[in-house]
Amino acid sequence: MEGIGYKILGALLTTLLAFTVGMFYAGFRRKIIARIQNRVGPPVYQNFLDVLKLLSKKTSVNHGIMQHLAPLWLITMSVSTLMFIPVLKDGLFFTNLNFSGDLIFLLYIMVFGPLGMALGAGQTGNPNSAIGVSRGLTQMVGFEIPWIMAIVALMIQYKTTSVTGLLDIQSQNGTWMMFSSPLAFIAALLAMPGMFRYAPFDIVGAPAELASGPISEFGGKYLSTMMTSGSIFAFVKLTLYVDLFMGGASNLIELVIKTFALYMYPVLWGAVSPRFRTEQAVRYFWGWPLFFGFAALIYAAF
Amino acid sequence: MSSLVILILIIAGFALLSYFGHSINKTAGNIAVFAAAVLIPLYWFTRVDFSETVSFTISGFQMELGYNMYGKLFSLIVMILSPLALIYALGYMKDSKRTGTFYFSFLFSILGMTGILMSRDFISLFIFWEIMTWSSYLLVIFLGKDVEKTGIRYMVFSALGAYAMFMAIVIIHRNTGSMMLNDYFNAFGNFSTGTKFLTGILLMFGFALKSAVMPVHVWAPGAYSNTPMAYTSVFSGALSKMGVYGLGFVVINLFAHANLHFAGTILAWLGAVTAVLATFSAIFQDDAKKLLAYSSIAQLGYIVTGIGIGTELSIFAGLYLAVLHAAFKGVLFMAAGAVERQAGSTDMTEVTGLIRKMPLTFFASLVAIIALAGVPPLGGFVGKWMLYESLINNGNFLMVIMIFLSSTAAFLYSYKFLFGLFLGQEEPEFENVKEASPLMTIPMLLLSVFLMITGSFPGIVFKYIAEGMTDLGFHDVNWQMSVLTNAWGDSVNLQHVTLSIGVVFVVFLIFLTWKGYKKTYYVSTKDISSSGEVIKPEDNMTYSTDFYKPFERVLHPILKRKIEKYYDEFGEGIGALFDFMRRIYTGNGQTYAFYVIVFLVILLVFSKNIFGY
Amino acid sequence: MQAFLTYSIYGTALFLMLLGLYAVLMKKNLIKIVIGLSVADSGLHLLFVAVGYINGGTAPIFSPAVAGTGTVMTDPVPQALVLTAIVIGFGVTAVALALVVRLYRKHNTTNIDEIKNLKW
Amino acid sequence: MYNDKESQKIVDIIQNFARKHSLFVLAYGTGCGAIEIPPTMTSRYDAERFGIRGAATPRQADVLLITGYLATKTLKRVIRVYEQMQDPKYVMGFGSCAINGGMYWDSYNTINMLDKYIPVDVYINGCMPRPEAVIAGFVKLQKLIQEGKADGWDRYKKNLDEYRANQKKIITNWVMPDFNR
Amino acid sequence: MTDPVYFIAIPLLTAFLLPLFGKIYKPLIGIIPGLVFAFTAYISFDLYFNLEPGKPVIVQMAGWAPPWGINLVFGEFSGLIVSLITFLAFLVWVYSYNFKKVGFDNSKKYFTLLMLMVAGSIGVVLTGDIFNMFVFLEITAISSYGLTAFYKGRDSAEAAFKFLLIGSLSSTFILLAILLLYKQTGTLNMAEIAIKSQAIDPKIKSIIAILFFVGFGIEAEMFPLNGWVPDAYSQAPGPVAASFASILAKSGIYALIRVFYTVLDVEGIFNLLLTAGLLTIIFAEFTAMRQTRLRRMLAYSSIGQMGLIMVAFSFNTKAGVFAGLFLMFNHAVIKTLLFLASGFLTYSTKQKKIRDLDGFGKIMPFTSLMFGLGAFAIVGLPPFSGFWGKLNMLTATADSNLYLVIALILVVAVVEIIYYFKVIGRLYFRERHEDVNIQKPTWNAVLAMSILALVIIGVGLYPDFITDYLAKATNELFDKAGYIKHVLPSLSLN
Repeated sequence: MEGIGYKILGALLTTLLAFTVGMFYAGFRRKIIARIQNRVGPPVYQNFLDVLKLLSKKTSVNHGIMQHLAPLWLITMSVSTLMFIPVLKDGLFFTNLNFSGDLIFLLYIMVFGPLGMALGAGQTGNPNSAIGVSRGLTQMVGFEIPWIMAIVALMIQYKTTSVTGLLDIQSQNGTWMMFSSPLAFIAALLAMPGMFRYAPFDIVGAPAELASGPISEFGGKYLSTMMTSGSIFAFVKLTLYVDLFMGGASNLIELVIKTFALYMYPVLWGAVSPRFRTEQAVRYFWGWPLFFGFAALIYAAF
Repeated sequence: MSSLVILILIIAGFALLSYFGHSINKTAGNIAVFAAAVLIPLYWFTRVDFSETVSFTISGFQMELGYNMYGKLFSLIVMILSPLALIYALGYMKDSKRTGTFYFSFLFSILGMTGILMSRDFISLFIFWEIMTWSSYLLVIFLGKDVEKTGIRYMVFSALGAYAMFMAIVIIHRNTGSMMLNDYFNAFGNFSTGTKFLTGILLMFGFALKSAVMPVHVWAPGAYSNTPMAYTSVFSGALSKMGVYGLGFVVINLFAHANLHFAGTILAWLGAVTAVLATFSAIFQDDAKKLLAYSSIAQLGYIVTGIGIGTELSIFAGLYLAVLHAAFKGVLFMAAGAVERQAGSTDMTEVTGLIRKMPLTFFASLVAIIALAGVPPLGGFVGKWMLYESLINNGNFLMVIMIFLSSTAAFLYSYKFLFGLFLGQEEPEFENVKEASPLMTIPMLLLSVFLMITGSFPGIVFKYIAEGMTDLGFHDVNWQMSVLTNAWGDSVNLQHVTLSIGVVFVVFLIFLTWKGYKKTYYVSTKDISSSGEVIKPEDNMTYSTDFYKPFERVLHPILKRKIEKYYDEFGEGIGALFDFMRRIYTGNGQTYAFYVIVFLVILLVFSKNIFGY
Repeated sequence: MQAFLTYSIYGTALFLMLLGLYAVLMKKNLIKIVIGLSVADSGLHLLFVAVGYINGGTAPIFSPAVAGTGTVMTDPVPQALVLTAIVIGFGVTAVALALVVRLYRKHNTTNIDEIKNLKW
Repeated sequence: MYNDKESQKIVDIIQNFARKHSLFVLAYGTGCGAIEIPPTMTSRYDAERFGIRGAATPRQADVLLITGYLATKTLKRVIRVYEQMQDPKYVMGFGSCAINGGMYWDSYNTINMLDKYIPVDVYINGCMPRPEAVIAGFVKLQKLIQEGKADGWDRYKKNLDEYRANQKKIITNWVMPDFNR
Repeated sequence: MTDPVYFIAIPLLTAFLLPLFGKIYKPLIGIIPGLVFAFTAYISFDLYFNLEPGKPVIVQMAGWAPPWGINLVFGEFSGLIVSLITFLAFLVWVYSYNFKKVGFDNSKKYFTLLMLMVAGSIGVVLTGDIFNMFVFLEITAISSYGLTAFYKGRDSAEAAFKFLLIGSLSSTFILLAILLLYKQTGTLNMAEIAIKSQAIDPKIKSIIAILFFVGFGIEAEMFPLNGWVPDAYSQAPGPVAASFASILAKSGIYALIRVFYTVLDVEGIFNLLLTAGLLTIIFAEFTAMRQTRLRRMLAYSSIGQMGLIMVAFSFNTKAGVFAGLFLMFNHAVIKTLLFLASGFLTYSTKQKKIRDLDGFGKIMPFTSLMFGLGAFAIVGLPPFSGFWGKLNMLTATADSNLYLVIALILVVAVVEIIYYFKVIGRLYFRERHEDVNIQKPTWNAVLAMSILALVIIGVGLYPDFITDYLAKATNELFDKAGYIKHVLPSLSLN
């Protein structure tokens, strides 16, 4: 407890870090996909430009208060979640509030944003938005289950529900959980692309079918806020995975390496995949991932 | 006279008063109802002596009324929710007919609930239980829709539950010679195994039925959605909690203390299954009322699971969820009622875009939905968290997954409710819809304020729960005003949560609103990007039919088996059997004479067996 | 011989009762059913009287002449009962016949199988 | 002010830099030119190098491509889409049809001069222009943006009456929401 | 003035004199029965409340002392039943005082028969002589045939004929049983038979018991002897059906109980009674559920209630008898109310179908309310009197360790709820589609129904109004030695 000044500074730094890293990761993703498609691709800082451009739009429209608030919910969720995740194991600035929340809390606060976003999308009255929301929520039911199974398996196995607790156990045992409970890791990993909503799980946005789905009525400052939130949230998810399964990180370099390595998995998968239909996606998540989840649970319980 | 008896008499008096008031004229009746809504809780909060007991003997049965802290907790729900619902009803039922009957039954069901919670013996418990049942039955069929199906189904299932309890009660009386609850709990350990199971399971069945647990939930969707919404808030919020109340003391006082934990576990499993299947059903409802009804069943499933597990934290979670469910389901049913009254329908495929017409109702439902979905930083999260933690601490991993599945799927219907009624395109059809009268909005808003406060300071509810749990044998339950802790010592600090979310929210709110404020335009919901096509006002582009079709395709194997169908087939089979049985009354006098002779001859032939000489 | 007589009376009574019952159960005509009831009643009455009869007894009339002579008297009670029973039987038969008349007027038949508007 | 070349502030320079390097294109495939868009975006010509990417809805888009002839029926939609886009927004006219009607110059149901109805920032000549030409057009647009000269959206607002009059001449049954910026 | 003889004498006498009164002044036909019923009710209450504990009032007819003479026993048990019967008879009169379908010409017959029936029933309950009981039962039966066949327009003759056919069989069996009993014991006095019955050959005794069982069972609506019941109840006038339920059936069950508890000493009969009672409940209630006509439904329900009473009495325990008495009280009061209310509800409908009652709650608020109240009470919902009966019944069952019977009774109660609440749902929560010319209840009908409703609610709220009396009656029934001692002071049970 270094005092409130450090806290605020730490929070700002964490947010900035998450934003920067997330943006660059998104840029890398575009670049990588471009290279896979034998293109040059945009520069890696392209996403910064996009956000800046959107922010510099002179006008913006909304269809009502919920649409106005929708990006707000998203970014509130991303930043708040970030506050409760141990970014580094024991840094001065990056601990934030991670002692006062646990995994279940994280799981729940992570849906706060999508739900608010969905409300905003609903208010626009655009049928594409509503369809996108319907698909997105359905897909969420799909991937949450194996993901939760993996987490519950960890929690039951190590008798703690807090992320810091799990981190401590990993550093005590000297092994990562992706090795000590591999089944849970597999289940979580299989559920991961759904969380990132990259192909083949990009059924929510699906530009060709739904005209970008829920965000189809958002432009200008709203869209830029949402992109910011998205990049922060990508970082949040990656950090959470790293904390849970890869022993966390003790410095920023390690963090970046681990998260980037992890990030490559959905990106590369997505780069070469077509798109699932909604029910196919759910069936996928309730197939092998669920099996591994069950296996992990049984492994953890007995 | 004792304050408890006076309380009962006051409620009964107000019931009669509002009935006769309404038969004179509406104003007089409404004044009586309003007085009831104010005075009954006032009396309860200020004058009722909770340490008092009243004993009396009727028809040779000793009976006793008196509060314990556990009953007081549930009374709190009744005494806060019901007056609000009554006030709401004043607005909701303004133009209805037969309001006298409505308020009479309403107040009588309050009387039943109040009585149940102060009964210290089975007879008065059962009496008040039945009063509650028939008064709610009158309200279920009040609107005259589906009387044959829903009404009879409700009554039959209620009767089944009540009579299961009745049977348990008489068996208990036969074994203990007393009707006191405490005598039963004390003697339970000495019963033979068969009696233990018989009484325990019968009681459990009775209570579980009221809390709409899975195989016997079929009465609930129809009953909840058919009742006038002013009452449904109480029906789902408070009345179903009577089952939870009973389950609480049965599971804890009996099974936990007699080491029959598996009975509680079975109950918990049933609760979890209920939660999942009811949630799936709720997702595909097109009527907001039906959706809320199924959602109620699912939520009760969580509560029952919490109670059934029987650890300290899980019961704490169950009771907390019970309180919260009363609040948010109260708001939601009230909101559905307000929409029904103002817009004329709650069909989510028809009604759209009421957010700007009914902002207060929308706000209240938004808060309630967030609480229902269990998303921080509102009160619902606290209960969900405690439930999960208790299950995880207990190692019930499969149950955790089911509850998680259910509450994740709950986002679907939560969203559908808000989207279907309030969001989407604003239609000229609903151009003239006005916000509901203050009589209706104020109760909703009060309850949503409560939900917001419990998000950061659930301790105000914890206090009563901890008190109540002393009567279940859990002394010194730890609770803090705004920190949640599980059995492994992991905790969530809700003030930090609220603070962090609040700060971020406010910062970005200011940024987002201030940035380009003058150049931010409001456009109507008809102005959407649709490949340049101009949408005419009468075109409804809202996507609300088959909203979750893909999910329905996924769940088809589960959903195609409806348990209602089995019940209906059973009912038809029984009916056919009865029809066959009554053929015995052929209508031919000679046949009847023949029966007489045959009966006589049979008796004479078997007289040796009968009389054993 | 005496015993035979007694039993033959019993037998006759029983036969009459069974005959009556047979008529009640098997005959389809309302009138025959009523007759059957009467016959069964008669058998019962006969049985009553037979039970009360004591071998060699005189009429059960107390008078100074018989008092104290040790004369065996038949039991008076069954005879009194039979009188009552006959009256009742008569009343029932009368009501029954009245009903038969009304039934015939309504249904134009006296077949009991066809008179079953009320059933189930 | 900021689109005045002489007096660009540092903020405007940054903003214009971002704008020029991040062009979200609403590919509104009106005529035969729509077929030129895919090769422009994909591996061979890879327009994404310049930060150009597709946008699905007008709310998110910066650039409206009019790819070829414009039927009067389509004009209504184009106007609607254009008005739904957020400022600043740019229009590129493809090929000779958009410039002067091209081979359809005397057709009864196509318009001849796009600029009469919506302000065009960049024309690309050709019938149809090849992807190289399209990219050249984009580069030209980027240059204009950087200089603050791509001010079609401003012209449209200032001369709305004139544009409306022209539009209404073509579109006889005018049932459109007001453009109220 | 307060002498049990008047119970029987006065109604019998006035019944036959009624035509004469009618000649004098026509309205007397309506008024005189009322006076008679009021008088009988008055004396029965007077006698009953002044009864010394454990000391029944015993009247010897014509000065002959028992066992030779016929005697009337007005004890705590029989007094209770008589009070109930006279009270309900009075209410039935109040209800039917100016019942529209009973014109003046007909009312002569109607009231004559009604008084005969009531007198007969009172006689059955009071008499201490077994043959006398038979005679009174026949009086009741014959007058009931008449009452059943009262309406000319309907199928009442058919119902009456069935009733008569089975009733005659019943009387034959009872008479045969009495004959055998007399043959064995040489006496007709019930107290004396009770003493001597232990000596009877068990084989013969069992035959006697079975004959009585079947004979009285017919009056008590036992399955499968109850084919006449639905027809008679549905075809008789409304108040008559009410009095069948409250008076005729009660005298039947009373006779059954008296014979098996006091007179005959047979243990095995109680199991038989239990079985028969359960069968009665099952068949009656299940049949009732599928009825489409209101009156028939009520009739079957009535049979079911009687079955329940039989079950209660079959336990042969004090708790059982107490519960049985409570149920008898409830059944008498509530079924009367239901039949009285249904009389007006189905007044103008030809078919008397349940579905014709849609929306009557609004058209006939009072009658519907009364019917609803009765329905609530009869299915045993608190706080009405039916609940306490059911509660006592079930505790008694549990005390006899018959858990399955409890389950069965409760399942049947669910069935009962279904069909009663169907009617209530139609009455109150359906819209009326076509107009119907209804018969508003007359003031006296309102009065009669209100009194019954008040009794139901009063007892429901505070059952101790009657429990003391029921408990006393129970004790008296079990005090066989006391009964014998009081009737035959000279003899006593060895």
